[in-house]
Amino acid sequence: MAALTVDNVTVPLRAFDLELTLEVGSAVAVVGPSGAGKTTLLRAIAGLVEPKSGRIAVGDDVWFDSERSICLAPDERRVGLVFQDYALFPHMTVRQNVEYSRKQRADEYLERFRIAALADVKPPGLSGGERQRVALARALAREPQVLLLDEPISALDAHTKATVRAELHELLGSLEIPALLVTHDFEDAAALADQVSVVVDGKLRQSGTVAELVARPADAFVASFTGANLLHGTAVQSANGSTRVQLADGTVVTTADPAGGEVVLAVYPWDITVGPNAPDDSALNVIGGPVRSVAELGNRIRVAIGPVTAEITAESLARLELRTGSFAFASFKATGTRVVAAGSGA
Amino acid sequence: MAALTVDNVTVPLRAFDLELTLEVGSAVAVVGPSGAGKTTLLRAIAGLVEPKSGRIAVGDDVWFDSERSICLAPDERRVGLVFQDYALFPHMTVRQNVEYSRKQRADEYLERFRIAALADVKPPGLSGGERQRVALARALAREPQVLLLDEPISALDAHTKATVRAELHELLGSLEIPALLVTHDFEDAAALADQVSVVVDGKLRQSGTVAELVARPADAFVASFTGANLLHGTAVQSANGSTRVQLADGTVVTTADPAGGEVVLAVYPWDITVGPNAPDDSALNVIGGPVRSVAELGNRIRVAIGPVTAEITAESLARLELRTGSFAFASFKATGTRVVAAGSGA
Amino acid sequence: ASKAQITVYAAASLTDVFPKIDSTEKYSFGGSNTLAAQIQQGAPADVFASANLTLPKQLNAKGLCSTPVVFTRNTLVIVLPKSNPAGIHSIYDLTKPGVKLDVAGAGVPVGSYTLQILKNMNLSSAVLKNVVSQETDVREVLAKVALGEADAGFVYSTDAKTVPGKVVTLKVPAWAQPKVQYGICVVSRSGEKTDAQAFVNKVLAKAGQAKMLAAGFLPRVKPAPPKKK
Amino acid sequence: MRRRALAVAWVAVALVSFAFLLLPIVAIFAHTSPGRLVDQLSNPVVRDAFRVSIKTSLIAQALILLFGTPTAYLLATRRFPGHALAVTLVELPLVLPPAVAGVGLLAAFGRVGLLGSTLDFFGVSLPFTQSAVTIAVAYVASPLYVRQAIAAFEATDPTLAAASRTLGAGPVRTFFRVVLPLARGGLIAGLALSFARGLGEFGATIMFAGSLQKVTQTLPLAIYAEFDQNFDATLAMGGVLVLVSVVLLVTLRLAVSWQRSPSTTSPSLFGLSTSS
Amino acid sequence: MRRRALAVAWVAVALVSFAFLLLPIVAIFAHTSPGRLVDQLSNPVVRDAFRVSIKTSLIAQALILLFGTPTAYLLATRRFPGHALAVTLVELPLVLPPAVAGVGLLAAFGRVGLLGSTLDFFGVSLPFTQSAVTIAVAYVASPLYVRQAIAAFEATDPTLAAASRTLGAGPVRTFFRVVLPLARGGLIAGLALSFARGLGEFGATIMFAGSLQKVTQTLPLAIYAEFDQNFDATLAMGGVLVLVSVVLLVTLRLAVSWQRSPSTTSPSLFGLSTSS
Ligand SMILES: Nc1ncnc2c1ncn2[C@@H]1O[C@H](COP(=O)(O)OP(=O)(O)OP(=O)(O)O)[C@@H](O)[C@H]1O
Ligand SMILES: Nc1ncnc2c1ncn2[C@@H]1O[C@H](COP(=O)(O)OP(=O)(O)OP(=O)(O)O)[C@@H](O)[C@H]1O
Ligand SMILES: [Mg+2]
Ligand SMILES: [Mg+2]
Repeated sequence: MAALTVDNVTVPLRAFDLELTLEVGSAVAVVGPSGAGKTTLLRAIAGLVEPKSGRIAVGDDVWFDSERSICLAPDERRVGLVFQDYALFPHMTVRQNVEYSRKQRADEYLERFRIAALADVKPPGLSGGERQRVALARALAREPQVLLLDEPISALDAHTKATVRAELHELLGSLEIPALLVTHDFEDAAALADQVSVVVDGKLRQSGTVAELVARPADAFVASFTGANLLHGTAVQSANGSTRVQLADGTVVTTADPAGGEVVLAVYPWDITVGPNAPDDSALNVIGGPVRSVAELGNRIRVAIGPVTAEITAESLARLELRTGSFAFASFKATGTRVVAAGSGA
Repeated sequence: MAALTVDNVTVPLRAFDLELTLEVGSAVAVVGPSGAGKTTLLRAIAGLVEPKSGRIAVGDDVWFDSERSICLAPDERRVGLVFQDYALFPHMTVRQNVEYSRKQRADEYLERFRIAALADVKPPGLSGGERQRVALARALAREPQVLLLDEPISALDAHTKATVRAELHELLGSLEIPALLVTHDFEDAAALADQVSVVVDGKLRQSGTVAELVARPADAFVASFTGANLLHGTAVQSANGSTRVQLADGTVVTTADPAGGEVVLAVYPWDITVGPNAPDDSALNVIGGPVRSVAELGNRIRVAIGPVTAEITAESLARLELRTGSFAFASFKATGTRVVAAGSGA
Repeated sequence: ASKAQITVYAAASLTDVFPKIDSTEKYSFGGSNTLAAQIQQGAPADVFASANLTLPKQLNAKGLCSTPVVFTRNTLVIVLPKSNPAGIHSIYDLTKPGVKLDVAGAGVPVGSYTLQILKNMNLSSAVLKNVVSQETDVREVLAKVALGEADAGFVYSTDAKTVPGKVVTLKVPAWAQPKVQYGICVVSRSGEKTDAQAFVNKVLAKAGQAKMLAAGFLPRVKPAPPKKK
Repeated sequence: MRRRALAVAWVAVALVSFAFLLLPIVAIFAHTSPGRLVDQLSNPVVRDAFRVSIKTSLIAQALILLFGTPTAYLLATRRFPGHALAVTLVELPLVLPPAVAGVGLLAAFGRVGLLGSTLDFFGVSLPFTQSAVTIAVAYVASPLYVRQAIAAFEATDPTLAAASRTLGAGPVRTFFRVVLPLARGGLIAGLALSFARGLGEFGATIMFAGSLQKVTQTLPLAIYAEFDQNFDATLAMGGVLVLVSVVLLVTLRLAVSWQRSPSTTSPSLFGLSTSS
Repeated sequence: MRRRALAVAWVAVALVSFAFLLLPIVAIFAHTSPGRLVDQLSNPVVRDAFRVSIKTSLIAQALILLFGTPTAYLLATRRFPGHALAVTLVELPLVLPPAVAGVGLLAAFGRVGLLGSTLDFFGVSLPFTQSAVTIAVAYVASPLYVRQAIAAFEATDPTLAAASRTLGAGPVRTFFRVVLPLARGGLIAGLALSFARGLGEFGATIMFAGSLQKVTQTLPLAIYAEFDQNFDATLAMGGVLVLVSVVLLVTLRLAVSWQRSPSTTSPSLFGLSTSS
């Protein structure tokens, strides 16, 4: 399938410029905080916003090229854009929505997205999940060369999210065209795309597979975004090559990464173990203190101690009999910590 | 502290009636799908909606009693209500917002919620997290007898959620007054409240600790809400006392619970193990098939096989070398399944 | 003979009588001064019948209409609501404080005639202080009195006759009466000059004049020399 | 209880307002029996005036629709230097005293007006003709439509138009299939308003078009003229116009409410919010 | 390219509209040099008319503000049986031809009107008085304010009022500290509109109040009266009123834009949306 190329496209925005280069083969997720420029990127690709410069092409079809001053109108680009709020036509039935781009084969899509039964309903009467399916059907009925999804599931109920997420994942797998998916939820990105690009203030912070991002977050922002604890402190290179970082509250944490001065350490909750008393293992960082909070999520329990939050299993919680206030120790390997560039972390 | 009593309060709504009885000691979470009547409940307690009947009281102070035809105006009830979208006064500075209920001790609250620096900013210039803190400060500055929170974090960015959630949890822990927290996100409820009440269509479906809900979901809805897989099928009582359930796709699943006819089985992802080939253990239910999807969330991996989604660790993923399409077996104990009333499941 | 329908701009006081003379034409009745102004602004009038000679003469001087001829004369009366709320029995009662006197604006012929009467009787200051409104044409005055909103008003005797039973009239002493001459002329820009002239003739002809007299207008006499205002 | 008192006072004020607004209308009907009203409809003056009014109004509204809609859409969706000025200009006639508008129209299109000689050259003379009435009406009434239209177009979610574009629909198709249907309610409301305003036009018309029965004498002018002939006719015409106006207003209400979403819960000032 | 052509045509239509709206105003000023304009301001007729207009308008607007605001708030926030009717009633004068309104007012408050005898009993007689002018102005201008006010109040987020209540503020405090400030822009806009409308009032005034220099002759009436005396004075007064109107309109623009949030991105009909 023809890949989507976004070649240093720049769009001046209120607070900053959007400046991006992307190569979208299969399913790519763009994540970033609100206001990062994600939607703007999609609008630029679809032709709803004209970039100041750059080049946008699908395979050999050039949609935008500032140098050759090419700029196709939105309706001249075969693009399927699913809007943040789905943007269904409220005055048309589901069928009319799906048929809007072309009359043929509408039924096919109504079937495929299990909305044939709703064909004569108007959008206001649909649930979130149904709306989304209609939006997808409408977008794909146009037979686009690229599929663009703007926060496809963030508009949904928490408890329908899971289902829809799975459906969407299957769809993206089965599609023969590149798909660019925008979200500000890392979990969605992880669940739906092979490749994740983190965009902040219009610039690409890091790009890679979920595993890569978790393993080597480029900076504090990416780290916190992927769910790590952030420990701010000052690093001092120590004799044995390891680095000692003194945190605000005085605790000293060792890390394997070399560093100096003001630094941010990233530690993932699942790399932290919790115990009733300090393990005497020099290789471990130990933080003792009263349990600040205990939160159960299914069988995973998040326990907050001092500056860090650990993730443990229900079993160990039962064993440890932890509850808010009770004193405990959080310990994690020096190698489990990563020094990350300060960035504009949360 | 004086508990909040909501004694079969009924409010007629468009689609259905809200009918609830609640006893709020410390922090209670009310979860439910959109449109369940959660906000309406809070509005009724705050006096913004007049119930048709019932009784609302805090300790000995009766706020509403249809029989004694008592109904205090909202400003006559000492209640702190944090609205779904915070409802800060856009034309007032942060300080003016916090001082609105009473001039005294505003600084104290500005300090406590780390918004002293923003005292002279107007809400439009605030981030989501800051807005929420202002809303809390404003609500508590009134020194209420009850704190009501309407979806306090669902308005926030995914990546600020975690932080704010923690803060809020601490706050609720430190408060001396009953807090009623509304959300449609089970994880939030789990993270923030000791007690969770599931409300659907205005009625209480189930109430208890997170552990209890996960252990014994009253019906399919609660089960799916708490993250379980739902398997719809027809049950046949088998000789050895166990029940055999035939699913739509023909697979047969055994459960320990007795049942018959159309049933719904709930299985939690973390009770399902995944392997390259079927384990020959009669006690196990085994579902073989191609992997529909592999989603990484931090170190937990969600693998979808046939009708179920399993949650496994990164390690086992690596060991199994699973990827979408590759053939694998999901297995779970018969005792790990629960027959739940059909309810209006997702 | 195919005769085009012409447009006649005529003083409000002619509202009832002109249609009786010729019902086929289109009429625009109003304050003669307003009509004159409209003709100056290019109104598509064919004939201009004014409640005085001054205005047509002015138009004629500007070359906007033919030399006017007098086609009738009139007198003024005082009208009172039938209930006569202000208890007015002679023109002198108009000086009573609190009387609501309605007159036409000074620019309107009947308005200027009113002022002349008061001047002739040395009542100007005494009476004018009781004026409550200056209407845009004589019929407005008549209406406000007929409605009982005003206590009294100066109108043409012919107007008073059009609302019998609604108003009672007081005579204005003959010696105080101004010289009320109606002038008529053909508008220069008219596209139907012949038919316009035909209409004028019709008004001046016996039948026309008879109708005028029947309506209470006075017989026309030879054009008087232009009188100074 | 203090609060009751307040609420009562509040309502009282409102009632006074209503009474004041209602009284004149009641009075009109009090003076004319329905019978009289019907009779008057056969009065030639009334009939002619009605004809003139309807005819000129319809033409004027057609023009307003034709020129106003694109203009409104442009102003609603494009931002260009002088945008604010353009909007102000469009709204100017709304705040311009009709008499002044009439004078202006004379000064512009009158015989001695700016374009007078030009028009004369083409043998066209507008003042005091029926076209003059139409122009006056269009001039005075247009802002009411255009303003509403701008608002309606601004209210239509731009992403819907965007969606239409990405679905391959060109500007024209997008406008007629998406934008127009969505703005419809507002446009109708606006048209009803401007129609009503035009129907009541007086000052500009009498200045620019005069009052010639069968030609330029619209209902309001006839009312003014008949006012001194027979008060009954006046009241009757008043009655007719009131009825017409009410019909228009109801259309308007419906159009608007039809576009608006169902009433949201109201801010609760006196005690409790009534959830309708 | 077809699309260009379309866009051009579109803009052309808009330009024609603008030209039409602008011309009369240009014409007025083309005829009166600023010098003449100033001279005319010393013309007693003009000066008196101006005084009468301003005085009556101010009083009328004060009344409208006083009675209209609570009424509008009530209509915006409460739903009660006959609500739609009440709103229609409030808007009626907007679509009522001024002449009819004048007749109605006479029929209601005139000496022979419904309340005539009652008023007489109290020694009050309205017609031909300055109060009559004020009443006429208030009657025809009020809807413009009330409508805007209703819209403004409806636009204020009800949860903000609710929040104020839960924070212990009573109805009154809530209204003045929260609702009013939030609606302010809309209210000012509405007031500007109704002020302008009132300033231009003609039909109702001449019917109900008559026209007497220094007492009831407002600018529009003076314009009509002077029209045939000296056209210059008319134009001069026209000029003055145009200026006043423009000032009002700008106020209005500011007020509105001040209330509205910055312009959102526009639906892109011709190719691309320009992000201002
Ligand atoms: N038309 C516009 N002109 C100028 N700046 C704009 C425009 N639209 C949005 N912006 C700014 O561009 C930035 C990015 O907006 P955008 O909607 O792309 O962010 P986003 O990543 O989609 O945020 P969210 O996750 O909330 O959807 C924001 O700071 C916004 O203020
Ligand atoms: N004023 C009202 N009158 C009648 N019905 C209402 C009113 N407001 C809301 N409803 C209905 O009451 C139901 C519950 O509304 P509510 O806002 O309490 O739900 P919710 O649980 O808060 O939903 P969400 O999670 O989306 O906030 C909805 O079906 C809604 O349509
Ligand atoms: Mg976005
Ligand atoms: Mg809610």
